Amino acid sequence: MQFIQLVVSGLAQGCIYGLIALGFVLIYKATETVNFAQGELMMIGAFSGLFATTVLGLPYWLSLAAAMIATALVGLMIERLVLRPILGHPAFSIVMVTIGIGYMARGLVTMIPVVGTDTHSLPTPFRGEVFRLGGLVISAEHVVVIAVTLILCGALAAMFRYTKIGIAMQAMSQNQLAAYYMGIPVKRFSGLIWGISAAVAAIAGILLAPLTFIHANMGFIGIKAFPAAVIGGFTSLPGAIVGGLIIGVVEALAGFYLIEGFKDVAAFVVVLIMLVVKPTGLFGERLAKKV
Amino acid sequence: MRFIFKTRYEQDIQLFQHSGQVFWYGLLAAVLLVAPLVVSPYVLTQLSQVGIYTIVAFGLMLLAGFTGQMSLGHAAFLAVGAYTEAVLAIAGVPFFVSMPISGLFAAIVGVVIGLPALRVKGLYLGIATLAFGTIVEEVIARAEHVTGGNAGLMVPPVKLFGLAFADGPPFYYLCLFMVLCAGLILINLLRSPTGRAFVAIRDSEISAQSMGVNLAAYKTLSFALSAAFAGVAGALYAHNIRFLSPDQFTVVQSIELIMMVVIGGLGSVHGAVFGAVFGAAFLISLPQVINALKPMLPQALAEATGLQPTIFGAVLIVVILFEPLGMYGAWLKLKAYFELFPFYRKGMFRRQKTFQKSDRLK
Amino acid sequence: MSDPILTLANVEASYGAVKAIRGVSLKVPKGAIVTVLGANGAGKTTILRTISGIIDPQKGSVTFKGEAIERRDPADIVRRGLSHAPEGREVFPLLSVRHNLLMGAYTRSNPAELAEDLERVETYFPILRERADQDAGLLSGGQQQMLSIARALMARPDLLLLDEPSLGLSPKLTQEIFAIVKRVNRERGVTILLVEQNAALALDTADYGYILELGRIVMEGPAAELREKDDVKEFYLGLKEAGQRGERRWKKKKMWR
Amino acid sequence: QPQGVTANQITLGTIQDLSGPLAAYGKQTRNGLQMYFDELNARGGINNRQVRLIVEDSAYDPRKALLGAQKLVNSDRIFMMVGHIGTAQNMAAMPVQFERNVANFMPVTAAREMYMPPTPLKMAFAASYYDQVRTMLPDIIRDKNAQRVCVVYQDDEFGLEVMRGGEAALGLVSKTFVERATYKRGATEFSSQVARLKAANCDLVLMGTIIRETVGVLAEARKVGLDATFVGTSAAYTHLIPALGGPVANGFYAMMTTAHPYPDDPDARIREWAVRYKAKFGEDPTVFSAYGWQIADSFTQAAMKAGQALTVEGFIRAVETNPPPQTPFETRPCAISPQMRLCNNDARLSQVQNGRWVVTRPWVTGAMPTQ
Amino acid sequence: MSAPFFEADDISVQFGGLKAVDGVSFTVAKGEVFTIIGPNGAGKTTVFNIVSRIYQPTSGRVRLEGTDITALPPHKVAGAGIARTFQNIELFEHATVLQNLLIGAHIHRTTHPIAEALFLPSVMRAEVKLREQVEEIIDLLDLAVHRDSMVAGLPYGARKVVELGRALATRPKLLLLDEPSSGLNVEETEDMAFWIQDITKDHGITVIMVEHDMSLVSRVSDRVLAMNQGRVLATGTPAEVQGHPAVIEAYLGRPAEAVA
Ligand SMILES: Nc1ncnc2c1ncn2[C@@H]1O[C@H](COP(=O)(O)OP(=O)(O)OP(=O)(O)O)[C@@H](O)[C@H]1O
Ligand SMILES: Nc1ncnc2c1ncn2[C@@H]1O[C@H](COP(=O)(O)OP(=O)(O)OP(=O)(O)O)[C@@H](O)[C@H]1O
Ligand SMILES: [Mg+2]
Ligand SMILES: [Mg+2]
Repeated sequence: MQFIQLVVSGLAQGCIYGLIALGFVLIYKATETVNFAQGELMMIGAFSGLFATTVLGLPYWLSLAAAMIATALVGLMIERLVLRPILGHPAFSIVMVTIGIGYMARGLVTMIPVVGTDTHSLPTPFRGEVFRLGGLVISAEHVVVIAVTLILCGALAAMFRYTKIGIAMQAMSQNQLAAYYMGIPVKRFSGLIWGISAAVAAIAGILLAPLTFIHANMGFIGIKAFPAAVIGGFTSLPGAIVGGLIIGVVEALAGFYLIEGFKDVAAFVVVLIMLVVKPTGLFGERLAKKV
Repeated sequence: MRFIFKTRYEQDIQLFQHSGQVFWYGLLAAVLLVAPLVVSPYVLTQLSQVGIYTIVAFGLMLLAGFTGQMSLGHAAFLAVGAYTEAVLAIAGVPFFVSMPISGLFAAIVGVVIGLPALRVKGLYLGIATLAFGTIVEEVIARAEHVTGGNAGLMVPPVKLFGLAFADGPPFYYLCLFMVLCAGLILINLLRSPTGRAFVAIRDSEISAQSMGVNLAAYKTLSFALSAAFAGVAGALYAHNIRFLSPDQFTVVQSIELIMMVVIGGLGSVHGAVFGAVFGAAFLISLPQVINALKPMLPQALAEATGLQPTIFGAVLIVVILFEPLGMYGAWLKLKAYFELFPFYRKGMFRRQKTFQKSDRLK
Repeated sequence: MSDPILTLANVEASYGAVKAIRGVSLKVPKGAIVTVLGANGAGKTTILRTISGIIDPQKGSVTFKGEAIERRDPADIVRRGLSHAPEGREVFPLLSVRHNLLMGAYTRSNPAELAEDLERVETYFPILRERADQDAGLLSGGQQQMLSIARALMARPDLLLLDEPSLGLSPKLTQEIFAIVKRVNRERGVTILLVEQNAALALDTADYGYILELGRIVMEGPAAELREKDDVKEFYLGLKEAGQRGERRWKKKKMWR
Repeated sequence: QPQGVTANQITLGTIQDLSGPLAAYGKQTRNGLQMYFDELNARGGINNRQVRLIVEDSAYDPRKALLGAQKLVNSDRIFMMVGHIGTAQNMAAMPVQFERNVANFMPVTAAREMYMPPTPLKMAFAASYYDQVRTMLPDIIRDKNAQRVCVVYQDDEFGLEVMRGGEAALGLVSKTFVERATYKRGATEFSSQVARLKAANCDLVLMGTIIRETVGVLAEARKVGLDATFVGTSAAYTHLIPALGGPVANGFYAMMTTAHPYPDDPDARIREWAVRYKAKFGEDPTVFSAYGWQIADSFTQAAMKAGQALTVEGFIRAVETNPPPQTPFETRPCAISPQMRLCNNDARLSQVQNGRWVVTRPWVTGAMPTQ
Repeated sequence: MSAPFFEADDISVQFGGLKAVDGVSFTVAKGEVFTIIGPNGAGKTTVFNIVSRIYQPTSGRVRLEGTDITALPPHKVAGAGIARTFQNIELFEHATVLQNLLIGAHIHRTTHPIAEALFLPSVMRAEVKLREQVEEIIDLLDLAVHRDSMVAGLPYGARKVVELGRALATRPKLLLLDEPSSGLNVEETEDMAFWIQDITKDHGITVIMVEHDMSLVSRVSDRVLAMNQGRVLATGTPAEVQGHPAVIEAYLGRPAEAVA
């Protein structure tokens, strides 16, 4: 029983990692950039949601929508202002720019008087509710996270697999030059994917708010979502979720059964083992260059 | 641009290609040598810190820039060097013994961390090193008996031949000397077969292999060397900061170390040297510059929390946006401008369209 | 000649400080096949890249269907009806062959036409149907070349730029490619700008030719006329007396060292 | 004259976290300090000297704290460091300060190292976490008749101090911890820790936690139905606990020294002070604002007493002769002596009741720690 | 009798269900130019990849001068005396031509990394010697104009030549050339023909080449092997193979002259 409860808690937490990892995978799949500002986008999303509920007084689900739109706009703006000009440059430079964006986002949020440095909670309709099933408990927050994660993942994966836009985005990440030759609007798609990924980040931020609260540094949880994405292969959306679940469960079990401190590095140990056993992750593509 | 007639092969191989380089290196050396006479002790400590970071940057240039292996865990090597040095110094081991041991120990850890590099590339390697870095940080925090754990560890001043090299000029010159040695080693390696093998691995693993380059051996060597640089820097770091705690060596720190290399910019062999110096100077001086500018800002802004990361991020973005080749790239343009004056053409450095190509297949 | 679909006037382009083409002017009449011949590094590829907006010209103008297209977004140019099978194939290595072909038709949306074109190119190159689900990066060199050409055809362009289409293809396929080029030109009225090392085949196929040396156009004329010129015969068709070549083999010793 | 003191100015330094995890506290402490000195300067300063406060940002990183300290001490040449936040940060900075005879006046951290081993340049203002717990926990255990005492703590120096204090306290009542669980700073998820506590059937849980972690643990405990008494230290005594935790926080105890200055405090002086604070900074004060204010006040009283010829030694002598605090906050008398560099070792206990902190056990005088 | 200089003995490789190379055997004598032709996707490059150990054959052995090299790790192949070029050009893009060639000479390095770090005089001497050897290749292939250019900026044809140079810099016994003339015009193809002949005649290097230009094939090859769908179609002199009906059917299309 104890064990199953731990696994359930781990799965719930894992979904959160997976949800954030989705954002990483989205941007990577379309632009082959690792977005180090993903966590900060999430934070911006959470603050937008906070603004929508407390200042504008919108109901929860409306504020979620408002936050998604606002954060998507932020994503679009970031792309337009700082990523577009270096589109096509080596991935490394772009990664560095996203790190810069992360710094700025954190700094700017803390600069907002009163609000920025504080920790806030977001009122939710399901706060504190728990579901009991036999001896197992799972909180409503987690149930919502799990549901939303699965739906989002399914929808986005379908987009990449079946829609022309989705395939074109993969194409442009593999060979940008050829994408231009095909008439794929690389620049517009770069903006689009940043918008989508920012909206996903907003969802993550708002769903996370009851669990971790809203504050300027909440984005650091992204560091844990990284391994989740890698375990899944970094190019697979379902992989990101599976990776997140694995890390969540391992953490929960390690925290209970293993020596102190192991819980904190469990994610990283798992990812290392994964990379040694299967270097491209669980669902990563085979990467052999043919000469 | 300068045109050099070469009459002997040695000319191509020698340390300096032309008198211009000798001049700039000479100028840099002269400025650094007289620095203690003119600057305040505080600035001198900062200069030492720049020197220390320069050594780390050398190692990172070698690894990331020339071998093409990403490391997001370099703070771990710095930590290993620093803690080794601290523990040995506390035990009374003289510096000229403890410092090489610190470097060596970091190199050994580097080999271990380099092992996944044999199987994974690019992004995956980045994550693998990040994971290792986090684990090393945790190990240091846990090994309380040796490292003092999270409570931290005080480090005594450097002892060299019975003399105490506390802060101030002696320690500064020690750092300077180490930078010089490290720089020479870097340049020497890069202009010999080892350096070329690194470049080969970076550009095409398949053909490097077909040319007889043992990928495993050279990748491991590159990690070991880079870690050794960081380890030696860590030894100096321990004495400069004099208080070590695990949270000085986090992922964030690793990323800031990488930042140095990007900001500094990679170029030729000498580009790596200057890039490292620029990058390290940038990383250390930016907070100082921001502080210096504070009085000029409106009060509300100057006192705002989060001002520093905001500016830091903004500067980072601006540098990459306007000078993707880093500060060394900017320097080259400036130099070309003056050398060609008045024949400088406007479009000469106009940026071309560039297209990203997947490095998933390499 | 009918009115040109593409006009380059005095175009100059460079890579950093290296000037690759200098003052190139050329016209491609609607419905024609025009070829550009030139030695290695003459700048043929650069001309094609400039046309499709991959590099921006420093001077001069590029007019396509009466509109200036220089310094535009390459994707935008493609949407105006231009398609480019580039040097180096540039397939999407991790997409399936079928998806590669569909990407070729990215700018189009009529599903019936698309299916028809897919059918057509897969008939041209049956291997592409056979390997429809394989990652394009795992095809052999020549197969990738076929894919690259087929993909360009999938766009149903008004103007098709072909950069060395026969590169790496078997002799049999080389002939077939040129037959296909002629066919799409004749049957579908696609205008073609062709760059090719195999000058004999290129001149056989083309209506009009330009000869490029060191980034400059040095000769132009109807293909049939060019074929008869002595210089062209010697340097591009390889038809010359045996003795003439001998001296090029004299080994130059360098003063270096 | 010592560094940082001129005919008409005294330069002080402080290092706060202005952009890191504790940015909220850092800012509030700075505000408290700044407000006091601004008002003081308007009144004419200390013996006709204006006070200038230079603030450095450590982002809660000891390395940055060290660099900040080097700058303040060597470059800005401050007279004294006041209200520096963070244990590791202070540990990193103190050697640099002491080398230049710059005292560390009342850092905002309750670690024993802030006054031990005693040196003249260390002056601390309130009971350490260790002593808070050691002094108060046995009483609480007796009150609640707790049998199975557990601890959950942040695995850094702060958390360890709480845990050690708990061990000492349990020793006094002949008990040991039934279960210990730790987490890493910044953790957001506590299911496995709480699962451990639950599996051990704890009925009292000592919490070496700060804000979010406190609420996180409380929420998880409630979720899985762990019904125990939860007791934190002054690190968890902040209005944010009820604000973030909502109903989950009700019933949570925390040890504390200075009380949270509610804008509707029964004490008119505190209400008035809170109004001034809000007018200046646009937000309600917190207990950290009060810390800042108190520290500035203690400094000022001592410096006034030290007289016109202000020196470090003169200042220390003045501190040791107990200048009375002038704050509206209910503050305990300060008795720093050459052997004991801590004002007092007293603490109280508060509980969250209906979303508000209420003092439930008045001052307990802690035994002064032995060296 | 002694073992043949080079021998591929019944090699096969399979990718999923596809038999890319299916029981191919052939031998090459020392000093020979041996050409493999075949339609696209016949498995020619795959044969090279097996020889240079990029692919692991599912069955069969490869021997050089009687020694089995089938189990050699890939980086030891160059040391065994086999160098190759790549069909799609795999140069070190961000290095100069000179550096590319020097990397080619990597297996002939004589210095230790520690000596190199200190740049002892011995390192300088070794470097100068390496340079002398590489300069000879630069002379032979007429690469002097490109010596200090970055490979990334070279035209296609020049890269082909650099790749040849880099392979030569390993001082191989056996050289594998994958479509050396693709992308070259007639004149440059002619140069290539001369170089191949020089390489075999003057330097005694054995060449195995994959090529589609039948005029070049006829000119330089001693023997030709035709493949189709992973299997051997025919072997013999260039004329024999070009006259083989199956080869004409699968590969040449019409009589060879029409294409050349
Ligand atoms: N990326 C580049 N950077 C610098 N110079 C370049 C670059 N690409 C081409 N060049 C230079 O531009 C000139 C023209 O090159 P281009 O590729 O257009 O030649 P080409 O006629 O297509 O040759 P080939 O027949 O070999 O394909 C050459 O001198 C080449 O060195
Ligand atoms: N790594 C691989 N995975 C799957 N299939 C492969 C792989 N490598 C080669 N193939 C397949 O094997 C067959 C032979 O390929 P190979 O490259 O040897 O052809 P080739 O004879 O060199 O053709 P070309 O003349 O076009 O270069 C092709 O059908 C190719 O798709
Ligand atoms: Mg070309
Ligand atoms: Mg091939």
